[in-house]
Amino acid sequence: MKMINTKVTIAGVEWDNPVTTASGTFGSGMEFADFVDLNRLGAVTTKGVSYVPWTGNPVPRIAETCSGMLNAIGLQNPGVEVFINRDLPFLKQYDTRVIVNVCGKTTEDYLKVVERLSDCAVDMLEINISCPNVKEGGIAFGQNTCSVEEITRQVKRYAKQPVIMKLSPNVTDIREMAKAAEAGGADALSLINTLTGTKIDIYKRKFVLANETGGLSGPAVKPVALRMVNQVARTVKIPVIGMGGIMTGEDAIEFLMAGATAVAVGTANFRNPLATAEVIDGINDFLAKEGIQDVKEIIGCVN
Amino acid sequence: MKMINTKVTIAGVEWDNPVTTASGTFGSGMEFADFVDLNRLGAVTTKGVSYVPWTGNPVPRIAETCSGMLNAIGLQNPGVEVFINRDLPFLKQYDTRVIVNVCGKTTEDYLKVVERLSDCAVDMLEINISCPNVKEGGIAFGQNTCSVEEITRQVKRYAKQPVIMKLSPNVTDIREMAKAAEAGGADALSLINTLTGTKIDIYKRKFVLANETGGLSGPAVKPVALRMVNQVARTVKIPVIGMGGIMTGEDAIEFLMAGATAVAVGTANFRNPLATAEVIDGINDFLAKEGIQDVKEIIGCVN
Amino acid sequence: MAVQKRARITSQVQLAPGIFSMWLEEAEIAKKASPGQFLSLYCNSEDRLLPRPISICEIKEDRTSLRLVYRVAGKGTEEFSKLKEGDMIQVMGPLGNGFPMEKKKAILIGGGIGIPPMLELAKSLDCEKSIVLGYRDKNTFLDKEFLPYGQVYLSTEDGSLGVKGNVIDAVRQYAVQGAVIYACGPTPMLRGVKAYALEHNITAWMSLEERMACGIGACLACVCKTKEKDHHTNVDNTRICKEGPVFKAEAVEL
Amino acid sequence: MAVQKRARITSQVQLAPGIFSMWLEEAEIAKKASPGQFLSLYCNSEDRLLPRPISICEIKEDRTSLRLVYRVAGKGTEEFSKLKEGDMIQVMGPLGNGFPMEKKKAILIGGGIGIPPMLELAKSLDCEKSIVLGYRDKNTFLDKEFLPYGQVYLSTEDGSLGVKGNVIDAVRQYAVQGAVIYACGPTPMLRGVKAYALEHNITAWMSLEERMACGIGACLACVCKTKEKDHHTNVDNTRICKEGPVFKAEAVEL
Ligand SMILES: Cc1cc2nc3c(=O)[nH]c(=O)nc-3n(C[C@H](O)[C@H](O)[C@H](O)COP(=O)(O)OP(=O)(O)OC[C@H]3O[C@@H](n4cnc5c(N)ncnc54)[C@H](O)[C@@H]3O)c2cc1C
Ligand SMILES: Cc1cc2nc3c(=O)[nH]c(=O)nc-3n(C[C@H](O)[C@H](O)[C@H](O)COP(=O)(O)OP(=O)(O)OC[C@H]3O[C@@H](n4cnc5c(N)ncnc54)[C@H](O)[C@@H]3O)c2cc1C
Ligand SMILES: Cc1cc2nc3c(=O)[nH]c(=O)nc-3n(C[C@H](O)[C@H](O)[C@H](O)COP(=O)(O)O)c2cc1C
Ligand SMILES: Cc1cc2nc3c(=O)[nH]c(=O)nc-3n(C[C@H](O)[C@H](O)[C@H](O)COP(=O)(O)O)c2cc1C
Ligand code: FES
Ligand code: FES
Repeated sequence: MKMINTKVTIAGVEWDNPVTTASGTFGSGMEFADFVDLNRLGAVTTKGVSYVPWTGNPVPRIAETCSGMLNAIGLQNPGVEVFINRDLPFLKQYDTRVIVNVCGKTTEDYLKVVERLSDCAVDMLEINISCPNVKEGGIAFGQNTCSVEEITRQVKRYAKQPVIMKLSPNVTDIREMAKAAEAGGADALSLINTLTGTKIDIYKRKFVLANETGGLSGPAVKPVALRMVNQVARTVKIPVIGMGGIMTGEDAIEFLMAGATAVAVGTANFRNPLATAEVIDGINDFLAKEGIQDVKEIIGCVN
Repeated sequence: MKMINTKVTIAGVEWDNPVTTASGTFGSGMEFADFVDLNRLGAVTTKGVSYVPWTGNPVPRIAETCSGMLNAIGLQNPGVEVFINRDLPFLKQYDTRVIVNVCGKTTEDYLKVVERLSDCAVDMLEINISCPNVKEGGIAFGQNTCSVEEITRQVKRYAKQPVIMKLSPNVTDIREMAKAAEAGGADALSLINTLTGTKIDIYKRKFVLANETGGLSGPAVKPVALRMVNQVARTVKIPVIGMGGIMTGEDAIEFLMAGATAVAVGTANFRNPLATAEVIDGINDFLAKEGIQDVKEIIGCVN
Repeated sequence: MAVQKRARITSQVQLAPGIFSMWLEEAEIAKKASPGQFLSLYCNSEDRLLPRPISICEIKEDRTSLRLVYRVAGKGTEEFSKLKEGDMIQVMGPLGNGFPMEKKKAILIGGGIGIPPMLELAKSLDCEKSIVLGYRDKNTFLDKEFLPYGQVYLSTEDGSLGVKGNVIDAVRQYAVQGAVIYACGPTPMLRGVKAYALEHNITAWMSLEERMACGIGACLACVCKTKEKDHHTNVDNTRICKEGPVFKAEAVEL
Repeated sequence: MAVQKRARITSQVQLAPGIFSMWLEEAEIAKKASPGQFLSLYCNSEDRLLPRPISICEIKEDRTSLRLVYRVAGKGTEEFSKLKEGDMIQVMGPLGNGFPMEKKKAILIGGGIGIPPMLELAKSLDCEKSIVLGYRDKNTFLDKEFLPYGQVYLSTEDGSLGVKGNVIDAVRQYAVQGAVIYACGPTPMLRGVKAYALEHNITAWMSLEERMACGIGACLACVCKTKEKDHHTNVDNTRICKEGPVFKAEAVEL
């Protein structure tokens, strides 16, 4: 049997396989390194990094829902300096691509992080313009074509690494946002971020989350994510990283067939710390079973 | 123990209890009458009715997803004449409110159905401007504030019954749509209709649904539905009928606490033909257990 | 009238790789059931919402129990296959119309997982019967159980047993005769049966499949195209779960 | 280092209404475990994604098994309570820091479902111990099992056993003495313990609770506010699952 080729190239960056982690579900990899060999991952995408440290939202920050979860972490992070001095050196020990997820409250915030990272050993930047959990956490940018295009253009001016714009699913037409990011010069797109939702504790008569609303993720959202990834992949020429509810290799294959060049595993990490490795194994098994030599053969094959 | 009052009034129409059926999941009640005493329901909301018969989409029309399902029935229905001559007389045997869900491809289509029903024994009209499964099935109306307001205004001109506008969740800001419907003269709102999603058969390398995409419903969407119902209830003065993933009395209570005056049970009917009755029982049990005398006390209590 | 019940599993055995036979104790449904009708089986997993339609394979003579024979096709049937004697399962039924009982020399044709409903039909039909069963390979199931009810002919795709080919190849090769055909199996097989019946000008009743949500005629998920306008839908398609699953071949498009 | 394993349930018994005791056979986790640490338990239901954190109540002397005592609080713990001897459950552990073992006269305070982790602590602490257990009413659990390890004092909210009131009422009424406090229980109780410790100028270690997603320090779901900037988060909150669940009273805000 021939070796199966799982390599994919996104905006000129080659990954060993099409699997990364969804930002915010894997920290900077440190804690999961006890469970998964990080060398196996196509890329590690970090938790959102801002210029100064962010405290995040009050607790409770999460709630479980049917086949999903709500989170309102509020982009807590130690700030870009700690990230560069502690987390990045840790990640560089491994043979995997490093994607830093960037968040900000204002355009300047984003640009300062992007500029600070420009000479660091970071392979790609993912710009989170879609976090629904902090008032100025980017979703304002992500729900309007003009501001999507504008912030993309600005970020591209400062970025030395390829730029992935991460899109919000809380919009009427995701294709418009994708086109705006492409027009602004984005090198790739990732989607979906979480769908805004809520849960009520009927005995306490109040919202479960301190923040009232949170972002829905997990298998519950997979059909919506898959639809949006397919719409976007049919609309733009730049590559798409698909995510939303991927638990298994089969789920990942669905996203690849829908047109994603790579996928990210998020909430699944909480259910199973080995999820990323199992998704990679599952993709390989599927390709072997179906006699497919190169994963690129199936990308977008339903279209 | 005092009797618990579960009566609610929506746009001047009193329901015995706040539970109706979600359009399209209960036919015109006929098939479910073998399982549930229709007299027990606050109201029966019918499958979408158009002016002429509609054939709907090719099969497969449905697919199961984690804690949810996709449907692309395509609003198949026998047309308003058959509805009036066969389904309506059937429903009038029961002591329950009758809400007719109206669909159309053009504004004129909607108006013809509304006009035809104006002298019929129908208690309320629900205008579906949010079906994602037929090209002209209303979603075009439901994703734009101007057209929401305009179609509401037109329908109100012809309708003799109170008008409920049914909103699509596939929008950036549901509050804008709600305000537009209110401005157009809607008497009440119902939400959510289904979220557009898809599923791929990785072995056949094609979409599971003949229509490629379908509408996601069931417990998977409940957090999104609850968030939107809460947003809308805080925004408009007209009453809201909440739906999306209600399986139990507890789920219904969440929607009432979020601000819905009534709720609809949809996908749950497929899992359990007795679901509507069990939701009503569950609401009563909760109110009794918590010592609440009138269901109206909890409506919107989280706000 | 169909009912929804929690039924006790009184036996579960594997007949062939991936093929299971399950007996359910449910007298109320068994009393009303007839061959060609089906049950909706519900998963215990709360994340799998939709019922799985499974045909009635046998009704115990005392009308207390029902037999289902099914193939593990996905997560739902996999879950069913793991249930053990004594476990409970939520079921609704009997659903659908079932086969009409004509008193003519009959040919019963079952292909693959379309074979199970033919067994109760074979037991119930009071006439001379030929039974044609099509399998993929020598991993057959149920075939011996048909022997008391008529002449049994086999076909296998790989030729390992009976005629090599499909059920129609077997019908032709053995020159099986009859005045009415009853058939259940995959759509390509049913197309072949329909063509054969037209060619020989005999009535064919066939049981169709489609994905179902309600199982009782309310949601319009499970339609098939019809030649004429359907009395209920008022358009040219009909509900398989309610007006079917058994239709006269010429009435439906495959 | 924590591991994820499929563990066999070797016993499951009900101790009081809604309170269950379960022994898990899992040597690798048991070998590394210490009192005050916890496990993440995963549901078999695929629609319940998040782990349930449950404290280690006892570690078998031969380090092959762990005991968990838990209250049925929702759907996950209800599912656990239905598992039987021989069933398997997915677990991860040991997680968190556990209690530090000071060699001072100790007061162990447990309230309600905060009592279980005190049992292994009582067994492990090599010093004089007073044990104060608070319950809602006379439906107590585990209290007799503490008797070998020190003087046991009880409080109940309704006064049906021991001191009427909370654990601090019992500490005051019996004038329980000690140089260090270990506590686990509901937040209002911990607030009382913290105030008492401050008042008497003694160290108090307390085990906190918060909703968790990863259980291993990656997601920042489970933070509590800290007095000083945390070394890891670089802000004034800290991860309960990783730096905790046991904290020095004065270091955290309740
Ligand atoms: C009237 C009727 C009678 C049937 N009788 C039998 C029988 O006796 N024995 C048997 O093995 N199979 C029978 N089938 C097919 C059986 O319903 C499917 O194999 C089964 O639903 C697959 O469920 P799953 O969860 O294992 O598969 P999944 O693919 O996980 O199911 C996902 C969804 O698709 C539906 N689905 C998938 N395949 C089919 C199918 N072929 N037909 C209808 N729905 C499908 C499921 O019900 C479920 O809602 C019958 C189908 C119909 C319509
Ligand atoms: C470090 C730690 C140790 C614990 N030790 C024990 C113990 O030994 N015995 C015991 O009975 N309970 C203990 N708990 C509480 C226990 O985790 C919850 O009661 C349990 O998770 C409830 O799950 P459920 O599915 O029954 O409830 P549901 O309300 O259905 O759970 C929904 C979600 O909320 C989470 N959740 C609900 N309540 C709590 C809570 N109090 N703390 C954390 N998460 C919660 C669940 O984990 C789940 O993700 C501990 C909690 C923590 C944080
Ligand atoms: C706890 C949690 C934290 C998250 N934090 C971030 C974040 O910091 N930046 C970001 O772009 N997305 C964040 N996300 C969104 C995920 O990266 C991902 O887009 C989403 O969860 C959908 O994928 P999933 O269903 O596989 O989890 C977070 C999600 C979760 C569940
Ligand atoms: C099979 C099916 C058919 C539906 N048909 C209609 C329809 O005809 N008109 C309409 O307004 N909504 C229709 N809906 C949407 C439901 O009325 C409801 O808004 C949605 O399913 C969310 O509720 P649920 O999660 O409880 O099902 C349909 C939903 C399903 C699942
Ligand atoms: S499955 Fe609903 S109409 Fe047949
Ligand atoms: S639960 Fe994820 S950091 Fe504690």
